[in-house]
Amino acid sequence: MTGVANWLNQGAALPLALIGLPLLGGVIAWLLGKRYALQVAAVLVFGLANIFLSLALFLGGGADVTLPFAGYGFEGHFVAGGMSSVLLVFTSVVAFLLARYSVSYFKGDTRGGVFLLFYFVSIGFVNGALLSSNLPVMLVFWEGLLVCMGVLLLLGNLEKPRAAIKMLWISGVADLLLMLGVIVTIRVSGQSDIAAMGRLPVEGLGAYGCALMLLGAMGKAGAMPFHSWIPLAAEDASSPFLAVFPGSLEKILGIGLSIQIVTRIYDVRPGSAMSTLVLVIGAVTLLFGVSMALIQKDMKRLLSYHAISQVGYMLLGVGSCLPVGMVAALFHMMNNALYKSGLFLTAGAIERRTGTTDLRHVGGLGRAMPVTMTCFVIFGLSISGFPGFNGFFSKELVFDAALESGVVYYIVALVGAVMTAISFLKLGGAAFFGTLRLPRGIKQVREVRAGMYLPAVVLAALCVFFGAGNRLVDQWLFQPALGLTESFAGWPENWVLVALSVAALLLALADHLYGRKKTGGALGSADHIHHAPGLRQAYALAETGKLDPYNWLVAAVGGFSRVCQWVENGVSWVYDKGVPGLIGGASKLLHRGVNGSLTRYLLLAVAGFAGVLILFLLILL
Amino acid sequence: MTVLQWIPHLFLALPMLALIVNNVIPRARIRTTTIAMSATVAGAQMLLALAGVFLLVESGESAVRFGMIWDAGKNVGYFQTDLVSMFLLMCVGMVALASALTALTTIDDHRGSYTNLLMVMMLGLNGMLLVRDLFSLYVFLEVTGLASFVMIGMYKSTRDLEGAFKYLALSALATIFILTGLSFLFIKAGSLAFDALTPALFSGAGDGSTLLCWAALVLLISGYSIKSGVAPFHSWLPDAYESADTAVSIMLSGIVTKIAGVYSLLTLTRLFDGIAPLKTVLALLGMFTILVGALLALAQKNFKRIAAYSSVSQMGYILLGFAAGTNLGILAGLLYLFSHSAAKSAFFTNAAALEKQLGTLNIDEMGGLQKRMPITSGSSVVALLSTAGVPPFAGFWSKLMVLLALWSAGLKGYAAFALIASILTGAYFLRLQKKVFFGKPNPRWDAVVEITGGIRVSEILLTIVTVAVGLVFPLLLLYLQRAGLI
Amino acid sequence: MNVTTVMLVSGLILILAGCIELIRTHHMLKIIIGLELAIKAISMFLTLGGWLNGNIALAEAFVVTVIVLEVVVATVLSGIAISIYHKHGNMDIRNLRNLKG
Amino acid sequence: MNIAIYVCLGCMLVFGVFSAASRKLIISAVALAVVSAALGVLMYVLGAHTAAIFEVSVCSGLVTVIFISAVSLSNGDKQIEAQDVAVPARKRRFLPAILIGAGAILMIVAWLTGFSVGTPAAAVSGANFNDVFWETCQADIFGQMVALIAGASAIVVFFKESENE
Repeated sequence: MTGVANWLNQGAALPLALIGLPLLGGVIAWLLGKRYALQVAAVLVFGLANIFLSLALFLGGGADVTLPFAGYGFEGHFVAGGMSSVLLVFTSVVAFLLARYSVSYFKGDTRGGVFLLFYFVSIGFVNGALLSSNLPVMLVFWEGLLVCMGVLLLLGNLEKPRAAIKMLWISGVADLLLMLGVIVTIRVSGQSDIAAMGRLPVEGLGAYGCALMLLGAMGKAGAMPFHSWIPLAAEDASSPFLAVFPGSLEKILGIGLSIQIVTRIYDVRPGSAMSTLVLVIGAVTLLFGVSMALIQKDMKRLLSYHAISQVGYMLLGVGSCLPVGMVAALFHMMNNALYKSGLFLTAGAIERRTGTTDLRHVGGLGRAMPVTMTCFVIFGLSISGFPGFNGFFSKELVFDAALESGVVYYIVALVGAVMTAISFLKLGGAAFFGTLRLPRGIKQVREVRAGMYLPAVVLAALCVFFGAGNRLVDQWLFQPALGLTESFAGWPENWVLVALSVAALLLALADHLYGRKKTGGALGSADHIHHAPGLRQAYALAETGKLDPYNWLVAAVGGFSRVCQWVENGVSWVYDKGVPGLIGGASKLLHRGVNGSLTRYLLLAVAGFAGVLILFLLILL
Repeated sequence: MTVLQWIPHLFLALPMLALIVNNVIPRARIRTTTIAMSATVAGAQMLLALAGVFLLVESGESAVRFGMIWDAGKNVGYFQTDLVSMFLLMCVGMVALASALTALTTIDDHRGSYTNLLMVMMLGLNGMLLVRDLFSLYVFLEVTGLASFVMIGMYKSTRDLEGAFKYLALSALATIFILTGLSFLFIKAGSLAFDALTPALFSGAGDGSTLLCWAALVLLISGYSIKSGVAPFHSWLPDAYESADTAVSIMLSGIVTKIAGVYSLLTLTRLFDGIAPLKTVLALLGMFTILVGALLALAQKNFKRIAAYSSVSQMGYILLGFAAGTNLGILAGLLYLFSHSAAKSAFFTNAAALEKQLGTLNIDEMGGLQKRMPITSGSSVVALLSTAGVPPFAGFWSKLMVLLALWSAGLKGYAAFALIASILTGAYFLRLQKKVFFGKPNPRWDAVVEITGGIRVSEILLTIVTVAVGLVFPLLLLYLQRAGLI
Repeated sequence: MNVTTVMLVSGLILILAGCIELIRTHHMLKIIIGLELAIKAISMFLTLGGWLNGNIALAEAFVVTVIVLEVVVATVLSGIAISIYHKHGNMDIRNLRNLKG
Repeated sequence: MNIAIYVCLGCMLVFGVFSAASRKLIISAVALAVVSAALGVLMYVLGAHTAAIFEVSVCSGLVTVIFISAVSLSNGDKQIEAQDVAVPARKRRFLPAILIGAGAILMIVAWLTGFSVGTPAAAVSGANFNDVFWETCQADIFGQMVALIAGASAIVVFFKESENE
């Protein structure tokens, strides 16, 4: 294995193949759109090739490739090593599973081919972004990913592309911030290569650069206030899209870059203002996301709010700026990618069979879809942090890091854990347990095909493995990724924290049982929180979008645009009427001047002669 | 004698031979054959000159000299060809080929003189490029002009004759200007050979004959400007192009004004390198020309007239390139000349196709012809994009080089102006495309079909040249750089 | 004030006269006369140049060439003018107004 | 020698201006022929013997012939002359006045500034016209040949080939 990797490592082949192969795979999968079997084969071949290449790179000890063309700060410098190789391997595995799922999900759907095309292209871009050591080149890949997402969202709802527009706006702003940050960083450091940055001090201009870059990276991951397109996308986009982008790829890129910024590009100290910024954003994101998730009645929307809230945990880890925090963030990010995409896959399975994920219309599917249910239970236990599952271990690390940063962050994290557990008890209870409820027109439901449940099963297995074998995972992945010698794996040493976590879970169970008893069903088990005095009004505001910064922005933009209307009108008059009028007028005048008279032609020529003469005299005298 | 020494002889011998053959054989019955013969001569010239360019670069010599037949023994060399003239000889061949191919369709059976005149014109153009004496340059200029007058008036329709006469009257003025200038230079220098004409002629301050030299420069610039159709000397040009048969318009627009006018101006700048007002005046004339040509093109209704004014406007860019004065500038101007020759010839072949199939050239009556005439439409779009300077066509690169040359020569204001004026180029061509090939189809043309024969071949050929040269342009630049030319 | 200056000035006057004639006239054939008049003066300049530089033979060659060329130009011009005469019945350049704009 | 030059110049000026100002085409042409003859003499005086012969024979001869033929081809000269009547006689008197004025001003300026283009070279090259013409100017001879072919083609086109609107 290592031999092969070394052989491949001779030139630029491996990193470039990682970027190029997915693009090729996408095109092939797209062209094979109508032949299901061949499409599955193509996805398998290219997905496995991607895994193989990443593994070869990871096991072969990385690579450092510089392409022979450069200019204007753009340099094709690709480095695989440490975090980037680890993330590449992880991404390739998740991407492979999701691709396999997507093929089956879109079977018989014309949009499938296009989805696969852009999906694979996105993977190529993610690989490129992870590999590129040059900041401007990395930005190019980020923008490519943005475009792919935009197109896919657009295809999700062509008639009313509000999600696509919102996404492009919000992610565009985030990327703009990142871009500004990159520019400032390049200016501060004098060069554009991450590998050569060497922890710039966070002061003066560098502080702005760091803040801007962090905001951009966090925005990519979906933190507040760059989150609000995700719930909207949950209504328009397909489950595979949600699993792929908000579920995994965006988090991998965003959190990966955040860790890079904090540990490699800038020298962010624990307790500094920058650290506080990240911690506060993380805490707010966590609380907001999870409380909004609590009251959702649609499975996809609920999960999408969790996709936001989980970012909060990761940011609490990153913001602590401690080694344990970094491990926590990385671990939680990977866990989240596993169980959150898994959850979206189960939602997709339900959607595939019943045509909806609205829990008011569908529920109690446990008997009909046993495999899906089993997977869901494992994912649910993982995300709730049930002791022994992967989410538990990463959350304990986050708690550790949060406690070091300040007790208030720890409390927020704990409250978040309680509410997460409540919402998943509600979700699981409503969707899979109790009496079978089906939408009108559907008489019975079967388990989905193997092509759709197997990826979920593998993801569930990975969840269990990341939990049970967290020592191995730590040794294999996190230590090389972060360059640590210390191990943070194993059962938490602080028993008090574990006890508090278990207590939180028990509290959640108690609340669930109370709510269930009050409303007589799992679906309404969180309604008492929804309708609690004070919270009800807040929720109403949030649900109508009054708390959405995007909407504030839109309103502000509307006002601003009205103010600027007359300026705009004036300028556009110049462009629409003024300049063309001037040109047209001059043209007409000259046109009329050429009246066909030979005498006039000759006189014009003589005038030209006189003009040349005068010019000569002017220049010479 | 090497191949390289033989090639230049053929530029004079081949058209002369064609002339003799054409007049020995009774013409009336074999019109197509004679035109095909002239096409062969033109094509041969193009290939020979192309080979000559490479051979000359490879040989490392700056020029090849040769004499007439009766001078074979003395070997003094009264003609010479260097890289610039070899390159332009290739352009002459290319445009003459396009013209002859078009003529296969457009020239009727009673125009037996077309081949004769085309050969005379080629002889005149080749002669201009081969001589090394300002007076001989004038002689061949006049020859070219004579052939042009007759060719424009060939059909003897009212419009033809009018165009020809206007050209002739302006040319008469140009002749007076040029000859007066030449005689002034002769008074000072005692010779009109290129070797005798140096910037040193202008240095004797206070001397009467130096004053005459300055006057000569003004007169020569004005005279050559009339020939090249630079604004405000351009008025004859649209009339002549519009009235002439399209095969003739191709020649006039594609190469005659370029060689007769612009090459002469280039010769002036090369001879009197370093005379400051010369370049400034050329640059100003170039700017004025770009503006006036583009503005007038915007108001036209006739397809050929738009192309004609576009020719005027594009001439300005070539002048700007030459005005930069550096090697890069001259090269840029020449390459611009080449890409414009190809694009404008394509435009006029399109005009021939439209006139042949539609019977009109009024763009208001056209519309939606893209479906009916896809090849013509495609070729015209390529020519448009090339002229407007859109990558990757030949025009883009040459325009870029002109801008770079201006910029590096410190004429930044001119460069900026040239760039902005490109928008006008785009504007009038888009207007043309919209009205002719796109837009609402006119039901009147439902039965129209695509052109066939020589015109189609010519269209395809020129489009291929434009695209291919655009694609290999970076290689060309590398080659030139290796040859030490830029 | 020597003889060459006088010749130059007289030549310039002749050229001016030729140009004015060429521009002012409404008659096609008179354009040739204007042109020829200017050419006469130019022939004189060329001869003068040869005389001044002691290279009269070269000047002669130039003059001969110019004469031949101008004869051909005159032929072509009268050919066009007569063809136009067949169209319009006169040789007025004011008839040439079909092409414009 | 100078006197001969001045006389010839005077002749040329008078008949040249007369030719330009004349209303009648034939008279213009004849005056032009006289200018040509005077120029021939001038050339002879300056030593350009061959050019002088050409000037007198070709120009005053051939050009006049062309004019006469043009005039006769176009059916009499009445109509031709009638065209220039449109320009009032009063206006055409300005032309000689302008020319004489311009000449006078030029003369005065040249006299005041001491303008001079130099004197005839002492060393006259002994080059023979034939040698120079056939060697140094061989490109010009070739050009003349081609120009004559162009002229022949012009005659074919304008007098032989049929019309086509």
